[in-house]
Amino acid sequence: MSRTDRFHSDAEVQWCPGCPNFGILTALKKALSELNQSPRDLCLVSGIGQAAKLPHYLACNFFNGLHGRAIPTALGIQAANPQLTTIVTTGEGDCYGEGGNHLLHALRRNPDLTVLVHNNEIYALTKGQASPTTPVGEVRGLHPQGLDLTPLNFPAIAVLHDAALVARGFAADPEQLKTLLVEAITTPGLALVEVIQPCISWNPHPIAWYRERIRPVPADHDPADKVAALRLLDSPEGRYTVGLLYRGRPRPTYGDRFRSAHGRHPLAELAPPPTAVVDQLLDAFKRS
Amino acid sequence: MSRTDRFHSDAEVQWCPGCPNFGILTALKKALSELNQSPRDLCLVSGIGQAAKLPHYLACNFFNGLHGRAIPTALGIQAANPQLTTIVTTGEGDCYGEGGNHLLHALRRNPDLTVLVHNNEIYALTKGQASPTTPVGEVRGLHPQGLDLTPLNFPAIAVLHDAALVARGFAADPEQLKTLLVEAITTPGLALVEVIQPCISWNPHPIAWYRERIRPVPADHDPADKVAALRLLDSPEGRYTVGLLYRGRPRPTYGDRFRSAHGRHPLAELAPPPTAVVDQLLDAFKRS
Amino acid sequence: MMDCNIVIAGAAGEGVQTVGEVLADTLSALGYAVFSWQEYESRVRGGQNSVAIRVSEAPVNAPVLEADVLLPLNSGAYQKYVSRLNPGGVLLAAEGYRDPTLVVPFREIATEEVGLAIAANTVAIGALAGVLGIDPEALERVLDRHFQNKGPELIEANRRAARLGHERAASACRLADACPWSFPARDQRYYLTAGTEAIPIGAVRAGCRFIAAYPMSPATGVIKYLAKHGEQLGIFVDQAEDEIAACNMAIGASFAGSRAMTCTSGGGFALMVEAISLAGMTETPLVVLLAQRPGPATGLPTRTAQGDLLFAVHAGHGEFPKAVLAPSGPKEALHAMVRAFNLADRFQVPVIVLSDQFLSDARFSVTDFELDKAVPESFPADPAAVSRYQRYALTPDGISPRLYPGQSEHLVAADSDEHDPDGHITEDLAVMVPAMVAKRRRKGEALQRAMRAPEAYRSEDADELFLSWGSTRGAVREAVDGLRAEGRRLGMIHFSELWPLPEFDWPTGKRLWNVENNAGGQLSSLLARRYRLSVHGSILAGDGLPLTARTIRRIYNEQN
Amino acid sequence: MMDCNIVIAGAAGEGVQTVGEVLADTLSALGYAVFSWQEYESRVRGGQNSVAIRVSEAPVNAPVLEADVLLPLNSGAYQKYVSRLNPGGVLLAAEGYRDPTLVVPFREIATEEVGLAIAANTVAIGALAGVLGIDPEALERVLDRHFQNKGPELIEANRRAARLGHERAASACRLADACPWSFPARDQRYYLTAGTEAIPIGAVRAGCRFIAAYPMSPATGVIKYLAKHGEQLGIFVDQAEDEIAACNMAIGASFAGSRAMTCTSGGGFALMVEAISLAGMTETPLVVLLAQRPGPATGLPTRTAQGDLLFAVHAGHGEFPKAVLAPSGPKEALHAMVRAFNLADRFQVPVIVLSDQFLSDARFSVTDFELDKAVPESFPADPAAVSRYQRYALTPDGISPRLYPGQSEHLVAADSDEHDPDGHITEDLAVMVPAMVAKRRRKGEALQRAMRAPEAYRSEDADELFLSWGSTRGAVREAVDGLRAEGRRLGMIHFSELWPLPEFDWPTGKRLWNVENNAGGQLSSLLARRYRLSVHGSILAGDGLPLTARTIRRIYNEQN
Ligand SMILES: Cc1ncc(C[n+]2csc(CCOP(=O)(O)OP(=O)(O)O)c2C)c(N)n1
Ligand SMILES: Cc1ncc(C[n+]2csc(CCOP(=O)(O)OP(=O)(O)O)c2C)c(N)n1
Ligand code: SF4
Ligand code: SF4
Ligand SMILES: [Mg+2]
Ligand SMILES: [Mg+2]
Repeated sequence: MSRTDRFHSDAEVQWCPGCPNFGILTALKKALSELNQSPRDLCLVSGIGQAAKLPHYLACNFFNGLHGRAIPTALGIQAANPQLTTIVTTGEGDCYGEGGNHLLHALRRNPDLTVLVHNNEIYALTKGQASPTTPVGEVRGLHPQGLDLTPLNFPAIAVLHDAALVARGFAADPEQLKTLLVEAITTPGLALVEVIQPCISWNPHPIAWYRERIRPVPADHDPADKVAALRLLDSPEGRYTVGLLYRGRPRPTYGDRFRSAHGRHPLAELAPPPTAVVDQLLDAFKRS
Repeated sequence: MSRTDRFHSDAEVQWCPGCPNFGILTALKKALSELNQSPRDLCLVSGIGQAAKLPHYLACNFFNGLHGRAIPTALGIQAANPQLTTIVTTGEGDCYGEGGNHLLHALRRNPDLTVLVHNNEIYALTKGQASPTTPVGEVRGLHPQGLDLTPLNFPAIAVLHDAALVARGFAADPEQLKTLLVEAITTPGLALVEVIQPCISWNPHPIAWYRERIRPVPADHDPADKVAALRLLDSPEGRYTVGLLYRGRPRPTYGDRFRSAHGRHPLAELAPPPTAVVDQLLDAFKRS
Repeated sequence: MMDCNIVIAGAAGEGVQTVGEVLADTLSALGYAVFSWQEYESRVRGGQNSVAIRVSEAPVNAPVLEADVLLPLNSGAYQKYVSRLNPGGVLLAAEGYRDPTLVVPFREIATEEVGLAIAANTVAIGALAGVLGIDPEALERVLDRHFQNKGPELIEANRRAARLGHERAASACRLADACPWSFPARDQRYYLTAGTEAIPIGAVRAGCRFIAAYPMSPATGVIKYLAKHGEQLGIFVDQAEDEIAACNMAIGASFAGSRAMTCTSGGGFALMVEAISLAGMTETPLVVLLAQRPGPATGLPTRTAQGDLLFAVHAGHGEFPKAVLAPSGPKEALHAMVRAFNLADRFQVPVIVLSDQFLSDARFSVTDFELDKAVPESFPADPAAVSRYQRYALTPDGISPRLYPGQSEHLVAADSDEHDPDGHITEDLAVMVPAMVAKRRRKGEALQRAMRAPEAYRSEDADELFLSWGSTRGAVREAVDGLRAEGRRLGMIHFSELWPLPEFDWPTGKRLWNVENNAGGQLSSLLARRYRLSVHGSILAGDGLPLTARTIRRIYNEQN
Repeated sequence: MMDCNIVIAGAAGEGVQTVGEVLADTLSALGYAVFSWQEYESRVRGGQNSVAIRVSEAPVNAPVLEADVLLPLNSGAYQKYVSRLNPGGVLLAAEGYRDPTLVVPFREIATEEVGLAIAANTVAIGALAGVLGIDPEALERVLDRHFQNKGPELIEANRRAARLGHERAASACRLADACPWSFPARDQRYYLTAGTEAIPIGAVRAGCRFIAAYPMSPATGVIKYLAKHGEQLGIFVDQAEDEIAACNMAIGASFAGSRAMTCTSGGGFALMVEAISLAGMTETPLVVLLAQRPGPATGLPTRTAQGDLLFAVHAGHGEFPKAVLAPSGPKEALHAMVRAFNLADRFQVPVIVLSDQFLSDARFSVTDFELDKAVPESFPADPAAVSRYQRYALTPDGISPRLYPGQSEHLVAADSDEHDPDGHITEDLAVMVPAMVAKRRRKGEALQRAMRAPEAYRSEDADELFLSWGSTRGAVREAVDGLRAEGRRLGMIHFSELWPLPEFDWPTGKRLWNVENNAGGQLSSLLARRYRLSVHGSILAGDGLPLTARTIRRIYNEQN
């Protein structure tokens, strides 16, 4: 069995033929293979959307939960079993829209998660409505006069809050994406990897349109330079810049304190405390 | 009746005597008086928390809604009646915690709202738990070993997303706060005014501690300079910097397109459409 | 009576919907009562979906699974749907999947004879028309309109494609002597409308001026319709960041004097539950359209169910009055929306309107929408008549005068905490709190008196009654008629207004059956709660498809 | 039997709680069965709050409003609470609010005789002890512990303050011949525990390893307790950004194999409803502690109610099994938590445990927690016994083997969409969807069989039965006893396990009364739904205070 085959899943893929999500799936499988990840210790967590169907399409443990709620679910999984490689696969609607508050607050916790955001700038599964990254002016189902909301810049928010890693890839370039994913997965702490993923069913531009506009991070960009990363992301070219954008200084990750006291075993392996411990807790309520 | 008296409310104030929230209330009343605001055309919107009780304490229309949900409620009010001066009075728990997603997405809409965030760095009403701005290491009810989450920097997020105005005041300096509020209320678009409001019941530091640390925005700070504002807010001193931090370039505000077609009347004044209009909509479903 | 059911099946993106739409439009234009409904997978391409078009002279508006004519657009569709073909029914396809098949090679004809591969579906439409004996010119008129923005060349090509399909199918029919149908033009015109259109039009009729919602199948169509027409009609539309925002925005708009609504499905509704309680406490009118789909959780996003009745009735923490309506078809849906806004305004309560995917997507034939019976009523207070305004003044029926902020000198306060008549927070447990609890109860009792009794159908001489609600009405009526024809003395009691349930004189001595498209028998639970009623048997489904008369009859007969 | 109720009242921040706690601890240390409960406003300073301490020889654990001894700490407190003072009761205060008052000028004594103004409350505690005839040394031991971290000087000053208060009150009592009480040390020790402590200890007992919650009164104490002890006990605690996150985090942790819970009150629970449906669909064990307070919306944040029973039972869109428990006191709460985790694990369902502010804050005297009857049970599958693992394997009772990710070579999948046994999305409406719907129903039936029947109290020879649930148990029992003493043949049927309601042989021919601390009579609705039961009358409250036996008897007698 080849390394990528190890991740083969029998589930029928429900994406449109030719969807760039396939590129993301390929890149993820390759990255995991390169890391010698076993499906057994891998856990994918997703919400609802086209992107969120990904966990079905590779061999892994997975929790395909509610729209917008992948991150809290992943945090619970992380807390309960830090030995799992936990990856959130989500769409920008899932993660920046319905679930925006969770990503924001995940940045505070710095969990050892990779958050892989398939950004197709629309709500694809529900037929192409505007999402939090849809460009101003675009005509969408609920915006027949063109969108009059400005997009959210979550990669910049992540930089601002010292995320462990912020990167952007392009679904049609699985090789680079694989490299970024390897970095992201091996970086302790929260790694946000946004992927430009042009939807071929609802998006106004073909993949080639994106290919023309995509620029690598400037050669002299220092990922440790926060202001430079913010400047880049806030610039008009920022939207199409791919590569490693930012690497935050190492800081404690979610649950570190707990783990240093109790080890990295799954919580499932801890037996309920002996009766004596509970008796002791209760004894505090006997007055003398 | 003096100008501030016009805003007198009979409701019993439920804040602790000496709470800096009184300073915010004073500053707000002064700003409104200076602007010659009539209570009739004023609408305060709040969630739940100590801060969120403010609307009860001045004469105005108000909606004291759910914890975290002041902003969407205010958006609905704005949409229905843009002639009201709508101000959100909220705590940082209400607005950055439970309601974080709404502030984030309000930045996209640029509604003509002033969002006045009483930041006491804790959940005061529920007895002093950590909030999204509590400093790392502080011991709080649910963090007996000290907080291990980094704070959110919402003023910086607002700058990043080109808020119309971002300012910070100090509750113990109602004069400056009044000036900032006058600016904020008269600025079209979303104005975020964060106020340092040390809680005297649960906060570890006395007001004087804050007074020592508070610094005005540097004299040479250009509020139009986004990168400078981000740098300032991200710096260690940023937390205690007060004054006008940022002023975004003017851009359309929430509902502008609708208003340019339908005027600024309250929606309440529009009668239901005549039967003929409905008939016409239905006629589209008769095939020929 | 003529009654023909045509099923078109194929993958998402293959054109099933277009084929169905053109055929339905053509038959409707010819003066027939068309009923069409669709079922589809939750994906943008692939899978297998179907549209069923039932044609008759007078509206039946009830779904049938079994096909008189089946048109599968690919072999997978053939395999999945062939079992639905009635004995003696016609299989029309591009290939000879089985014998007999009326083979019309759509793609080949399109490529070789029309010179336009993408016209294959138009060939198929033409072929369908040929099978059904539809006048090709009637079809052409509909097609022309369909392609009107595509330029004369494409119009011409499609005409040609349709004609070729028609000819080929008609001659194949003649050869096989297999197609007994014909649809001569009739002097009748029905509205052919889906719930997802009638519901927003009802909101327009009611004077709704604000909608905020987050996309969720099968509710999205409602806000989409209003977005499309909102700019012109003066309806403020906001796609919210989440359902919590959507519901609180609608409450804000309503507080500020606008008729306001939101729409969603079960999962999104779950997120609105806290705000529904807020509307209850602040006494803010609110209309929530809850388009049901099978749960729990994400469930089957594009399927239908009646699984959220008890959830809707009990939505919200604490105790407060609310109303739950469940229209059965587009006409009732339009009326229910007006009724919902009227009830919400009159009693200052949240009103939940239950639809479902079936009602949303199915197109019903409606003779007359009777707009004169769906009239918006508002219940404004007169600012001049009030001296000291109290938003929550204690009144005999619990309904306080409602003004909106900025309307007059009177300041308007709303509070989610327990409050006094002025809207200020109270902790006066001795007097004020019980007074406010009692006020809300009185309002609930007044609301209950205003609710409408269920509809009775052939119930007078019945020995047995089917109890039903919402979108299953058509199927249940058809089942009643069918079983009557078999000699069973059956009737129907159908609920379109479900909460609070009004006083109702239950006929005694009849066997009761609840008929519901869910697995739990939720109506029967509600009737047990309200009337201590026990049913004799349950006819339940919950497989994601609409209930049909045939299914109802089968389950009934199995239990008899 | 001795039965004395002491009420201490004053503003928030004035020390009401401390005074009450020290007194309760002292009486408990002397071997008495103490029951104390508090009611307070939603503010940090000011307002008027009270603590009531009921003392007896054997546990009664039921609240009484009326005071035998009232200690108001300020004149507002006097005004608000004096009507509660029993005829012949003792008013102890710093001022002569009325005649007779036992006046002990706490502040003056503290300032002038102790030289420490803040010791005024200790003077008051001493005075209370004096009124009650409590041995000052017993009080001193408790006080010493209370001030143990404050240094010897403060300890000494407080001793002095207590002694001075004691002497002054005791001599005033003698003068007035007003204080009949004495509390000699007894050879008995009760646990004096509040729900907010027993609930998390129950979670610890059950083996809960993860809690995420967002602060909300009156639930915060549960996570606070676990946060305090979590580091030492190995319980992972997370204060979430909102309730939605909290509930989904708990589900994630549970999926990954940890016993996990969350806690909240009505408004926060409303936000969790979607995730409860998720737990239902993914069959993930989940325990949610719902500490009720009066709604709707924000309601009365620090008050008590039983207003969320129907909401909890019907929480979540779609149809799926869940359990709802409602313990009546700390001991039952500890047991209910263990039971909740056991049921959640065994049936792989969400379990909601209903408490309320009263149960959370009140301190009950418990003789023995009987930990041997509250034993965690787990239902793990054996990875080695499975060849091809299917998370949602179809089984006779609907319960599938549960493994956790990383546990073995078997991959574990969970899906919020309708799924096949492997956990993959299905749209197979013909076979798989009905199979999964039926699987969840079977599981619900199995769960129903496992639920416990209600408790019967003096019901056998009763003509009338009080039907009650949750935290009102103590008051209802006391009311039954009281009415029995008046010659009424009353009994009680008390529910601690509310959903699904098991088979139960209802005694016939008895008059039924539902007794609930809500305005809607929610239990009676549930019993009507489940058993077609009709009650003769309702004894309801819903003013934010706990139900007391006296209130129950009053309302009962009014209706007789
Ligand atoms: C609570 C809730 N609201 C709405 C939906 C409907 N819904 C499903 S996916 C989706 C949008 C997904 O967008 P995105 O995350 O960008 O994924 P994409 O399909 O574009 O890959 C929506 C709105 C839902 N399932 N649940
Ligand atoms: C849905 C919901 N969750 C939790 C609460 C409880 N709650 C009320 S106020 C509050 C925190 C308020 O913090 P903040 O906004 O900072 O206001 P402050 O009291 O500090 O002024 C919380 C958690 C609630 N009312 N509703
Ligand atoms: S709709 Fe778009 S995003 Fe979804 S599968 Fe198809 S191409 Fe991909
Ligand atoms: S608790 Fe703190 S924030 Fe609240 S009123 Fe008192 S001092 Fe002010
Ligand atoms: Mg997307
Ligand atoms: Mg705060």
